[in-house]
Amino acid sequence: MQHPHDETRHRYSESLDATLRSTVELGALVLENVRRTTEALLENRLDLAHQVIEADDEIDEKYAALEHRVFEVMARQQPVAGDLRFLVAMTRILYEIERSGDLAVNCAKGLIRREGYSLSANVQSLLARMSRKAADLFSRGLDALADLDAEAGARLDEADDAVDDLVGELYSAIAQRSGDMGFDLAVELSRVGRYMERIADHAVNIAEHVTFIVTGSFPEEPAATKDEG
Amino acid sequence: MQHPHDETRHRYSESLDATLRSTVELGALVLENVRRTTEALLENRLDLAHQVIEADDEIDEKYAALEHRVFEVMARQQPVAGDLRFLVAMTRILYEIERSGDLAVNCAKGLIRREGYSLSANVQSLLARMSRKAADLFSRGLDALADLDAEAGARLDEADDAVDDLVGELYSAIAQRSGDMGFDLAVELSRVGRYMERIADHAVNIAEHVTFIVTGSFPEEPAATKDEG
Amino acid sequence: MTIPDPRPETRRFEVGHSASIGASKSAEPVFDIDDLSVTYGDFRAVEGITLDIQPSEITAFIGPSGCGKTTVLRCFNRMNDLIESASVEGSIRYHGVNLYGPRIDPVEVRRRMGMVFQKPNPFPKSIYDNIAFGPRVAGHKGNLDDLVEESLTRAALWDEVSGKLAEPALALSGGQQQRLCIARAIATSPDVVLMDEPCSALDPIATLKIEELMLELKKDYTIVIVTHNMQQAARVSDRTAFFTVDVRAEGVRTGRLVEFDDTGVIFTNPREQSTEDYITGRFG
Amino acid sequence: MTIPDPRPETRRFEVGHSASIGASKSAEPVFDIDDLSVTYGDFRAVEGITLDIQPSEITAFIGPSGCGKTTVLRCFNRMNDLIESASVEGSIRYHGVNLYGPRIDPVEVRRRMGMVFQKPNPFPKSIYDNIAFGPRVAGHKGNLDDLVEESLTRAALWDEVSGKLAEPALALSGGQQQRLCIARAIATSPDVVLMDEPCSALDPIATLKIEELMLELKKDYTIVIVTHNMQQAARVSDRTAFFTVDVRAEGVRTGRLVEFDDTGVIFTNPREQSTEDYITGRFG
Amino acid sequence: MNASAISAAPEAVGRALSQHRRDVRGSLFRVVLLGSLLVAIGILVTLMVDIVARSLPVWGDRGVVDLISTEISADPARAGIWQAFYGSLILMVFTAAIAFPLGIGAAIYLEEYARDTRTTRIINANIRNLAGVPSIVYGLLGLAIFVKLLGGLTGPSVEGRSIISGGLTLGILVLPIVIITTAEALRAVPSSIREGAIGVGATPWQTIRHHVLPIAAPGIFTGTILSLGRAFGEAAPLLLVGGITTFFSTGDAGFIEVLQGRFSAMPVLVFSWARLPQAEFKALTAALIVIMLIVLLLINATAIYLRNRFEKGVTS
Amino acid sequence: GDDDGDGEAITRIAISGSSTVEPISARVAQAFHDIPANSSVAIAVDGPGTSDGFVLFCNGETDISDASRAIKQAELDTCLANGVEPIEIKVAIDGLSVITSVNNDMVSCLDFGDLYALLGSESVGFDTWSDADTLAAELAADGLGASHAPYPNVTLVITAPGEESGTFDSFIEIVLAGIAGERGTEPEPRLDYQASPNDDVIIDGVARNGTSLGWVGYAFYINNTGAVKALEVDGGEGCVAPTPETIASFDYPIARPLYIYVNKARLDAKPRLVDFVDFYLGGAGLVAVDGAGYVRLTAEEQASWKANWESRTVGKVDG
Amino acid sequence: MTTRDQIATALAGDRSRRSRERRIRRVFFGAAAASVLISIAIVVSLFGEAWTFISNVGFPQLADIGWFPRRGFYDIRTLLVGTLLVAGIAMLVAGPLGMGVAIYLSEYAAPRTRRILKPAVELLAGIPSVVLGYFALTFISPEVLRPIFGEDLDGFNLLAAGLGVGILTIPLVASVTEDSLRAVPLALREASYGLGATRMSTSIRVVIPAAVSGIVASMIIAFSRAIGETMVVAIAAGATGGSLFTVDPLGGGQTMTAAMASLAIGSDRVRGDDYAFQSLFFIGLVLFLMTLVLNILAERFVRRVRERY
Ligand SMILES: Nc1ncnc2c1ncn2[C@@H]1O[C@H](COP(=O)(O)OP(=O)(O)OP(=O)(O)O)[C@@H](O)[C@H]1O
Ligand SMILES: Nc1ncnc2c1ncn2[C@@H]1O[C@H](COP(=O)(O)OP(=O)(O)OP(=O)(O)O)[C@@H](O)[C@H]1O
Ligand SMILES: [Mg+2]
Ligand SMILES: [Mg+2]
Ligand SMILES: O=P([O-])([O-])[O-]
Repeated sequence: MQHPHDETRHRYSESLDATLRSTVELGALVLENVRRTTEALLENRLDLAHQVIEADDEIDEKYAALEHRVFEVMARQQPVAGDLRFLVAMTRILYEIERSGDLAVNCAKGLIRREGYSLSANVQSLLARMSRKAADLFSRGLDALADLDAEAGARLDEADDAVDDLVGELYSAIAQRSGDMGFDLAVELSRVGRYMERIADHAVNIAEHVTFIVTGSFPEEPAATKDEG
Repeated sequence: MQHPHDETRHRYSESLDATLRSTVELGALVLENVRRTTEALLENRLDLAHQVIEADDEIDEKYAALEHRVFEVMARQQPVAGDLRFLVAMTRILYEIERSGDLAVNCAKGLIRREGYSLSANVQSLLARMSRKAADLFSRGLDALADLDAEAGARLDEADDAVDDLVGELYSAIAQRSGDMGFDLAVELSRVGRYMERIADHAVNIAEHVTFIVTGSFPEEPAATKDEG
Repeated sequence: MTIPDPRPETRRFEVGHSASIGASKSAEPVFDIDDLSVTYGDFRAVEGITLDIQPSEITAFIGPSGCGKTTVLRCFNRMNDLIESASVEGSIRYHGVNLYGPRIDPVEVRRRMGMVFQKPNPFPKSIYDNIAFGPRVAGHKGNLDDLVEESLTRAALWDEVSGKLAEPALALSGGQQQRLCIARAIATSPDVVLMDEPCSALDPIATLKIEELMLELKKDYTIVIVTHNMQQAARVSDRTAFFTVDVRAEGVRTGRLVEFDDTGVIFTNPREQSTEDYITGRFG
Repeated sequence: MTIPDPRPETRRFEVGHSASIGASKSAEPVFDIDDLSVTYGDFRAVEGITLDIQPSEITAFIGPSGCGKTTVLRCFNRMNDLIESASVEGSIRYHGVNLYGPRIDPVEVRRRMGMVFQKPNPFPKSIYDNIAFGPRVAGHKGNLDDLVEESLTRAALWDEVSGKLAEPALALSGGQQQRLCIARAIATSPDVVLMDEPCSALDPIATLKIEELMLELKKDYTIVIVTHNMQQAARVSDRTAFFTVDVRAEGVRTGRLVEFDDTGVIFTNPREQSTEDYITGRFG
Repeated sequence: MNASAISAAPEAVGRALSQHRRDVRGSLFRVVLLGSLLVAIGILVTLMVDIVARSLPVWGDRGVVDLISTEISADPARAGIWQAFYGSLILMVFTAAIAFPLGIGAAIYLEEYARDTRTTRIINANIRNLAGVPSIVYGLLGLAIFVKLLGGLTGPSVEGRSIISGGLTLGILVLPIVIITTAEALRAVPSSIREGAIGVGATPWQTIRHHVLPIAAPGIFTGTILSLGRAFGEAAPLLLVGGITTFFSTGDAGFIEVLQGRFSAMPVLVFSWARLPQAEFKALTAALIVIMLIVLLLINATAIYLRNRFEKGVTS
Repeated sequence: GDDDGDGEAITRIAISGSSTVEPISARVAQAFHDIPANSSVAIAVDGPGTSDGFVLFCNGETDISDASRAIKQAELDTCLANGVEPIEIKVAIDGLSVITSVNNDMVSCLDFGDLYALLGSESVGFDTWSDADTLAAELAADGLGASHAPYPNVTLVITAPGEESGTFDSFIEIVLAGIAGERGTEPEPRLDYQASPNDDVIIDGVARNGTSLGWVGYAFYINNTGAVKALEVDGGEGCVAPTPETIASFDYPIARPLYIYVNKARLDAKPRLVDFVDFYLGGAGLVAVDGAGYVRLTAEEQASWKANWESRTVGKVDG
Repeated sequence: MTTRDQIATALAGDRSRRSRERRIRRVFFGAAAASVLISIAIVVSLFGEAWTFISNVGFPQLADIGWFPRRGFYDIRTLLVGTLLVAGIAMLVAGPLGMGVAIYLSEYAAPRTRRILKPAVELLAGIPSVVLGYFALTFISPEVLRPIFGEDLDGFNLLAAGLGVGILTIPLVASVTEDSLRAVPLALREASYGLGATRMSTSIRVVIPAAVSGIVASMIIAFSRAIGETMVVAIAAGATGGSLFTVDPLGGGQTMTAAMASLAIGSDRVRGDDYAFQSLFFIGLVLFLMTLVLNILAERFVRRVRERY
């Protein structure tokens, strides 16, 4: 904010800052898990997949704690205006982050279930590009959050289209090779695609919640209420 | 609550009641759309599918209005304790309901994309049972919400297992017949299964949010943070 | 935490002495205040206030102490006339009539505007006589008993006092006394009720009762309320005017209107940074 | 809206005269109050209060008017001795010592507990003398100037008044006066600071400053605060005690402790229905 | 109920709000009130003017110093007020010496120490009533106690009709007033100040000494000194205690002897002279009154001066 | 005093009693006091009235008692019983003056019967002079005087000394007692008049009303001729106005002697008291008598009373 | 030594300080006790002689033709009526004027006007009663009353005395009334103006009724003061030695105080009836009791004001 606000309410203000920081940190943990998942998928690293699942426990814990903190701040500080938007958005953002973490775990679980995938180079490369793109988007969502960058929503929405395109490509590739890889794997891979797509969606949602925090309204046709096409 | 609270704050209290009612109504609209979707799927009624998509516009509108209302009540009434739990949970529940609506739309869109499915009797019946179960679960979730029934969470979680089982059965059936129906349809159907499963999950989440409203904590190992397996 | 201001730099400075008025409505206003300034002796307490009060709405004035909320409110029924040093510039139109016009009788003005004060101030008379006072001095012709009952009923006090109208008003609790004062204020059939921090002397329970009552009354009356309690403004008002006080270099403090808008907007997404700072508790 | 109570019926009645104490801690408490009752003449104001005050925490007392918050607080430093009719039963142990024991000198007790009152009450002397008074009467030996500076610094007032220590304290603003009173209270090096509605006479800005200060002070002092303002209790306290007042058939009103727990719990999920009703604004 | 004004056109509203008729009764009421104030002040002015006018011959012939320094005499040509003048001054000193410490002390006890028991309440009521007892009754008291009972101490060779008896009587006369005004000044000290002091661990006396008394001082000073003014103007009790107005001399009596001797006082002399038929005495009486009023003015001015001084002391 | 120059103890002389004599005593005291050698003497003079004065005197509370009549036997007995030994000294002659307002032209002379009719105990309730007409007629019929009736029909306001006063007693004794004895009534004046121990007040009261009536010592009349005038009094030998001559010669029917009484028992203890009385009986006293407006005793009488003083004769000497 | 013991020791305090505090307290108690002694002394000194009087004179003798203590006529009614006459006249003057002054100062006068006028009225309060007696005697009676009543007016008269006492009590009525008017919270006036009341309605219907106890108290106090006033009556009404029973204010007369003064002036040994001197104390006692009752009454009313606000 523009003018100095002395000591007044700085603790409350600080606790909002801290909440933001912790949320971004939680997001970073999830981001790391997403990246780990990608690596596990591409390199059939079951150990990494197990790491992902393990790491998610910590994420869940931190999530619960943070969610409780946000709730308690709402109960104790009676926020209004920007602060309230921030806190309400934060409960949503936390949810988005936590969900993203779960999606990574889902991928990892699929990999473990099948004890690794054997993929064609084409699919492999598609998967790699898609996963990296999704992780990248997620990372940019977190940046938008950390910077409270109200404009990021639109940029991310655009970037999300790229992920969607890659997912589309992946589906086509899977469909073409469904005979080769067997139905189960095909379904599994299409799920992975879907998970990554949704991680990207969550990232876009996060950015849009940031817009809400800053401006008080969602961007036109917000992604959060867009049909999950 | 136990003792009469006179006139005091009855307007605020009323506005919370009204919020609850409107949310349940919104849920009912979504439920109707889910049912409509089921019928469309089973009877290849593209007209119904279009109706679903149309109806979702109203749902989205109402959702946005309700969400804004909840937000404004939070800003203006400084809720704490039960009221705050209610309002925070309500933003989540609204999200769950709205998402459920979107999932129904997704189903409808898939149907329209393929201009109807041709399904085997077995798959048909599975799909029917699963969809009805999911709709049923969603309806029970709404009931739990309307009654603020804290115990519903556990019941619904159990019932959700039945949906999950049906989805599993559906997947197997699709896998067995994937050659017959073609990969695209198989993927499409598995998606429908997944959507219905997630609608059921949303219902369970709603019930669990109700538990949070009433008791202040989520049931043990809350579904909302369970991995979306 | 510092939420960045998304508004272009210029926006924030564009607000001159006349505040940004987001809530101007087109309906025929009850009060139409234009460029109002009030001076106590040499001391300009508020300056350049422009706002309108809409019928059957609750308008809340909030802002830091000394920003002139009370001063502005007391212009509405010319209570400032009682302070010798006070002088008023600008115009206050009441249903189109300039209240400070030459032929206006302040006594008549006050009969049309009920006023409720910070501390409940019932007369040390019976409950009945408290209500009947206004109508009596105004030479009321009709049935006083009915009027008393109606006023008390509207003020949600009839049930509590119907059996003891002859008892002294001072025997009532603080909250009841304040409702009595409201009943007294509406007994002269005003169309406006002005309230200056009506709950600041009451405990939370009585406060909420009065707030309920205000919401009930706004069906029939236009209400303007000054309050220190932002939550109260948020809870009850339809529109909120946020005043602030500018301290000039020489230490002169002058109040001005910063923002006037629907209460929902003020408390979820105010236009002005200083409003947001104030309502979220971040102020110098 | 009526959120059903998920607690079994019996739970709600199980709460006898000793409230459910969710927040009892194992650490050595500063105060250990056991079954405290205070009677004014024939009138039993509060009954059966059992609670403990933990070091370096802020404990808030909330509850409706007349429930005995002030009464209990003033037992802590034997200020109730000044009220002739007051008599105290039960035990109040301060670091294990019975404060109402036969050999206790209340003057000594008060030197160990700073007290801050509802209305800022600086002495009509200079700022310096206000702070120095306590140490002087206690026969302070060290450097008074340093002590004054330190106390004012701790009370976050030094920057504002360092240049004008000789000026009258009454020339300060209300909020500054209250911080001065806090500085005065801590100048005698108490380990406890008792505050009875310290912000109720202040505007929101000054209130928030005091709240900031309390949070700062709790590093070094144990703080007990009575407040009408639930939001304040929510904002600043670590633990909150909710008192209520039982009205018996004969109209006798006796205060009791309903619930005592971590503030977070009280404001997000209180145990007792009556606590919830109170903090959410639903009360008879 | 309120529809009328809302729907009305501005002209109608304007008409309703404008003044209909002049408020005749209101103006009349104001005139009557102002009239009574003017009458009251008029009386004061008349009194002053009348007395000053009557006293004029004296100033021309005698001068202030002469009048004051000349002894009382039945002969208007050589009558002065010396004995009455110093008698009054000594009486004031006596009164102050009796009433101030006792009165302030009693007030401190009652306000700051005494618990609110029945006894305390009775004492308080008793003191308030004492303040309303007619001054002549105090004269009876002085007569019975100081003149008769204690005459051997107060004025062994004048049968107790001494300045000591007069001073004690006046002291007792104003004692309740001193107590009441002091108590009021003490009561006006906000209890929050006491609580503040007690709260930082001050003892009762430290609280009184450092806070209560300094704050109450202006009030105490004004109250007590004004009570001196009251004593200064009292004649009735002195008549009973034996103030005399015909010739008397003290000779070269020492201080104690003067105190134990007969005395006069200015109001007593006024009483006596006022009824003398000779025109010279009428003028002398007026002159005496002028001097009395000047002394009273000085007393009040002292009170105001002290109050201002102490108020400054408190706030700086 | 412990700190005066010569270390001499203060002698206090208390003089009280008659207000008629008070002006004489006050003048003497003042003159005595004016002599520097007498600075160790503190004198107080007041005049509550002869009778009250004797109460004080006989109680040992005063050193000198002024009296406008001789001490009564009962008073003397009381004095002696209390160890007070009065030395009687006659100091002047007074003409008890019956006065009215200077503005009253309606009456100029009254006889004892008139005075009885207007002021005696039977006149209670007479608000106008003419109310006494009937009584006066009755008295006249009985040969008790009242030759100036009928009286004018104007208000009758009386201001005169009260019971404490020797002038009151003298008036009864000389004017009223005889007729009262004849008529078998109380030898007292009526009740309903303004009674004051202070002669100045009486003068003032009489002067304030145009048709007033009262009586005072001659000095008070002669010093206030602007306010009051004295009526002639007919004691059976025609109307006589009070003048120094008619008084000195006792031609004026209600002339009377004035006394001081000195407590012999005090003389040893208070040597300065002797000086004072000596002073009184010297020229100072005569000057004072003149100054006050009374009539001097004849030289022989002066000498005889001086001798009486010198011999310290206790008790009644005169009459 | 444990911390707990240390704290216990510290909290036990300093014995010498406590005994010092006790001593100081005792000194002040002594002063307060003195005031009680004085009351007792008054009552005792009055009662002793008054008892002698009443036990010898007897109640039947208290009704007679008039008050002539030196002649054994002790008609107390004469004194009472005279007293009431003077006090009544005084109240007729002081009541309306005092109230008018008070209402004007508290309700109408601008602060600056008030700052000037109020001390002027207070100045009147400071004027000694002998001065007013002189004024009544030398001015009111001859210059004001004589032209009105002519020869019906005696030189010394109760009317002038009553007026003098009235003037004396104007500031008393004014200040007590004004205090109670000003004790009426500003909020009540604002409420009244807010309801469209004029200044007069506000004064008459709100402020005065709210202050009525104080106003009544001021009247009682003034009445009590008038009853106890000595010097004005003694000077202006003649301080006569006695009076027949009379209700004529134009003539001289007796009030209790004036009767006492005339009995006592210059001497405490009065000749005449054996109990004339004691009658002084008897009247003193009656006067004391009367004012006591009035003061208690006034106290009640004043307390009512205080309790209310
Ligand atoms: N009668 C008066 N005379 C002089 N100045 C006044 C008067 N009344 C108010 N003021 C000044 O005018 C300014 C505005 O005062 P006002 O009472 O209107 O503020 P407010 O916003 O109502 O404050 P609060 O919240 O403290 O009631 C303040 O600086 C105040 O000191
Ligand atoms: N000095 C006293 N004498 C008699 N009763 C008292 C006294 N002080 C308080 N009480 C009564 O004791 C009860 C508790 O009072 P207390 O002041 O402790 O309540 P509280 O909770 O602090 O109320 P509030 O919020 O109004 O300050 C009340 O009924 C009150 O009337
Ligand atoms: Mg205000
Ligand atoms: Mg309290
Ligand atoms: O005063 P007298 O002379 O009349 O006694």
